[in-house]
Amino acid sequence: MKTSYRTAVHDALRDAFRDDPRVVLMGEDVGRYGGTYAASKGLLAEFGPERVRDTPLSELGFVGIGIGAALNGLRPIVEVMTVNFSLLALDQIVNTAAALRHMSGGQFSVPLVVRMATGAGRQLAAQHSHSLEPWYAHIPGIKVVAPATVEDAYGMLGPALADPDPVVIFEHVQLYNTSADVEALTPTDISRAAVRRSGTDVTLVAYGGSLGKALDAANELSLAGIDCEVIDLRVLRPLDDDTILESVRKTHRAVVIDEAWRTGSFAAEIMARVMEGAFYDLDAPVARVCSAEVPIPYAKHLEQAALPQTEAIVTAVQGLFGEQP
Amino acid sequence: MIEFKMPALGADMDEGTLDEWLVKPGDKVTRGQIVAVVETTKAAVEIECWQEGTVSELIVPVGETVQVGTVLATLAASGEPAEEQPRRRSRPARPAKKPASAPSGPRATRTPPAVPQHRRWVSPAARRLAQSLGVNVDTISGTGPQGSVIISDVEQAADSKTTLTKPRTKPAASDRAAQMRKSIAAAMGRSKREIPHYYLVDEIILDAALSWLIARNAQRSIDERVLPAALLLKAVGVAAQRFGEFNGFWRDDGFQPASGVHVGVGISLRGGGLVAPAIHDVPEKKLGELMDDLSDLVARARSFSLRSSEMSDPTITVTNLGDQGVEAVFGIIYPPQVALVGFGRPTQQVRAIDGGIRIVSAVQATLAADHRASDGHRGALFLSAINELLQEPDLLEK
Amino acid sequence: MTDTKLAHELLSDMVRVRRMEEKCAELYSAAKIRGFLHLYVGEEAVAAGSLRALADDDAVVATYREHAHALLRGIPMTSIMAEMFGKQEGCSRGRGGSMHLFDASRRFYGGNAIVAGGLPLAVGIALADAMLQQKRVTACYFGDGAVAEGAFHESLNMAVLWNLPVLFCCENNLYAMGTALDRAQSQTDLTAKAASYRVPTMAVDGMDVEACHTAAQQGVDHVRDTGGPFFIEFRTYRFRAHSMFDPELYRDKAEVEQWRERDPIQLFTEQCLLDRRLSEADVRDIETSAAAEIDAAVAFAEAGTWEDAADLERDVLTPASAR
Amino acid sequence: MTHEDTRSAVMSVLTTIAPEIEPDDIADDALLRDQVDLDSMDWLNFLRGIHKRLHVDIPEADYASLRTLADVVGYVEKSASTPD
Repeated sequence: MKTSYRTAVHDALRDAFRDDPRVVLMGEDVGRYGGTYAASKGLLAEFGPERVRDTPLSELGFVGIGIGAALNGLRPIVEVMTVNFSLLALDQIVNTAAALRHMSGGQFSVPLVVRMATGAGRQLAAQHSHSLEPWYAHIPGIKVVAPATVEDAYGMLGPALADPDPVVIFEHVQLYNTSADVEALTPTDISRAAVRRSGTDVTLVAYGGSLGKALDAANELSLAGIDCEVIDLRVLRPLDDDTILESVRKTHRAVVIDEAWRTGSFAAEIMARVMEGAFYDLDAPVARVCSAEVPIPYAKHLEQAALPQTEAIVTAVQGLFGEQP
Repeated sequence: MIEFKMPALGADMDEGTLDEWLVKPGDKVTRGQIVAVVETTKAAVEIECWQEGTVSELIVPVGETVQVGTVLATLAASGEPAEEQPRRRSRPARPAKKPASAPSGPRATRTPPAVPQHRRWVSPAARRLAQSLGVNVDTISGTGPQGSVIISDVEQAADSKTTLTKPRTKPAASDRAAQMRKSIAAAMGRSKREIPHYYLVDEIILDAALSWLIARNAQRSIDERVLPAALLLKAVGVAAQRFGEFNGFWRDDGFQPASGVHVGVGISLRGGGLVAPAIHDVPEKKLGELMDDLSDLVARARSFSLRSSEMSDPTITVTNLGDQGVEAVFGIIYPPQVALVGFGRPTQQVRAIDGGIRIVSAVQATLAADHRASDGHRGALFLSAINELLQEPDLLEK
Repeated sequence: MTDTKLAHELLSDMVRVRRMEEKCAELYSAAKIRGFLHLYVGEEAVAAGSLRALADDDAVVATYREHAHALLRGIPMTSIMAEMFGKQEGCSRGRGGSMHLFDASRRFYGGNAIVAGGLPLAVGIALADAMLQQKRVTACYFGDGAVAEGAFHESLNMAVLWNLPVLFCCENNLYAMGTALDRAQSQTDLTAKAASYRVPTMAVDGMDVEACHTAAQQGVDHVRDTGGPFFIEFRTYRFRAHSMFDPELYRDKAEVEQWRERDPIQLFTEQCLLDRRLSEADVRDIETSAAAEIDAAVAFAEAGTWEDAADLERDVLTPASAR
Repeated sequence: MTHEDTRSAVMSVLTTIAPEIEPDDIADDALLRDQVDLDSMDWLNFLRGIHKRLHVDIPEADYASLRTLADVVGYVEKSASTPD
């Protein structure tokens, strides 16, 4: 059965509401409007305004309220419209949610889930399009996940809610309309990376919105005789080094694809870990494909030029091979 | 332009593997300076350069196995201009074994053309694989990005190597023993095929020599004591100086006398095999000096670290199998030398001397000589001369 | 509770806080306590009067000037002192320090060192209580500086919008660090600001412990009765510097002296002696027992142990064993 | 220095000269030359090693008395106990 990413997110929310009365959803226009990306459509009608709470435009306030509610027995899911807006709530996420357990000597945990949209591709320009999830992945005390598939869009919410610590979920805007044949949606995990395509010649490491591009590049490269292994990171924090290193030790080459900017990027982190853990297995320098270092522009051709594209991935992979594939 | 070639370190050496360069382009080389280490079937040998100049180019890279006579490097003789090229400065100069005589400021902007601008690009994985397969990455061409050497290049090289060439890594002990066996076989086979040996024996009474030695050693600490072997060596050396036809080489259908007397000493190696490296200028050395040289040489031979001149320079060989308990040894000449003196085990003998019967210590001295270069008559005189020298050991002291 | 007993307890609470804070200043100078140290000297009446109005299962969210609140909510002085020493016997295992005292068992949600950072948290705690039908109050303390933060406005707005049981306790000591209220606020009547969110408000003399108590009791009653928020502005003053390293360039010594004349402990002691609720002996007893408690706390902290640095990364995420 | 120390020091010198031997295979009372392949140069180096390591200078005249490992160890112990 064809299921869209949007439906998967929606169903995950609905099932979470059904399974656990402590679950509440808070955010801007999650109720009457049905969610900016329509992920919570119909939930207000089914579960009522107590549990599906439209908030004022107070990101700092309602994320902090989510933290307080999580501390005191609820299982809140807080939706922030886009990662750009989440900067208004960054204080509560970093200074409170992530730190509370530690600075209280382990007395309090914050079982909070924060969902937000990330990424570019819809001509939303420089204040709605960025990929700042690496900033969150920098912070100890929270978990950061990026479901890239329909299965994970559904499957990660359950374990995220069950987790005693704050989990931030990044849903790439370009994924909501994607769909896949899925027999049944079931909980997955929020701990391991996944090999989405196995191959022998080079490891492509991607997550979120870049996974599809990496898989497209892998298909294209297979025609040229280069057999790519594609890893979907799924979890940006804590990072599953083992899956990455195991793959690189097999393929001896790696290209990291990250829609965030290159400087100080998550791609850089992956590359560093490959150097640390698999240096002597490398047969070529590790390469990366990131966004151009500009605020994402509005014009379609410029926006596309700024983002990692399949062709750029193909070129980067080919660059790791010399005369022969 | 001077060509520095892979030296022939012995008749049994056909090729050598360059283990290490101890100089780099631009280095000044003085006569006798050790410039490289070459792995032979017998040992890793330090190779001296006998010409002065400035290294222009290292032609044979580390790890490559080349035939004797192959040009390893070129040197510009003093005064001869080296080819101009900006010297790269990014890489720190490798520390020289000896303090560099060059000024410490910026070096002359001279370098040979063949030196690449960066270290060979080899992927970390390829480098590691090459090491485990014994492949020299410097000799294989890279097909990776920017011409780097990658795993598949190493694998290919390893495949062709196993069919074409010998392993280039330092041979393991058992490996080395097998290789040495082969080269001894080649050299001794050639010797027996080519050299018409004749053999002479003489009994040398050692009473004078041994009692002189005991008295000498008794006054000295253990580090200064001298073994009879050193005395025998000195006697052979001095005699060979007088009998030039036993000291030299048979080459190109003719005898070439050697200018100095460099006595090759047969040293058996633990675990099998044998080398006969030279002690230089034996007649000129004091006995103590000779003993030190001998001791040092044995140690180095057994740890496989000999110098090229020691391997290639012997002009005559002494073999001393006395310790093994045999009475006499009839040796095979080490080509292209023309003579080999052997000593057996000193034994107590009853001898009629000056009309009386005495018990003496005697040793069987033998001479194996190349009949193309000398005759039995001269051989007998040569052996007698050794005998006489050993009767007046104090003359051998200085 | 008899007047005498209440008076005794109110004075005792203030004296315990005052003497503990003075001891902290001394220990800071002796380098036993490090980091930032914000003392409550001068403001004791607020915590002593207001916290008394709370029930045991109510929640408290406090600021980085929270030693008094922690102590008067029942966290033993020993574990507070050990925390400031950085010892693992501290109420936050030495991970928090002076600004981050916590106690889950007493629903003390900590010293929060982000100005106004505690307000959304308090509203969220109250939201959970409301949704889970717990008739509990969350008292949220913050200073006048917090009123300038967006979190203040967002929190008040949502607390009223969603009718949540929060007692907002604004400890207005007139300075946000070194910035006087009238240099930071267009409207210096903070109750007026709060009232704009349609929260019932009250302003009270923060140097009068009985007034603080009465006001807080009214506020708590209101919250418990209506399930909605209440806002109290405690007008108080800190006698000491903002933190230990503060030369106080921003206010006149004369101003401080003027406020010191309204020292809440002195005022209340004089009042109680005058109306004979307390005797001189009572006051001496209070001082003596506070001194003993402090001595014991310091000894406990001194004897405390350092956590093994090998455990550095514990308590970042919940260990699998605790899930 | 205990007897065992001396013995192990002597053994250590011996294994330096003849690295192929297994120390456990050396019997104390069997003739050393039957157990280890030592020529006169090795023997001299062995005694030089003992001199260097244990500061015992063995005169040539005493060489003949040193036939077993026990002889050598005993000799060293005796020399060590009598001042030079």
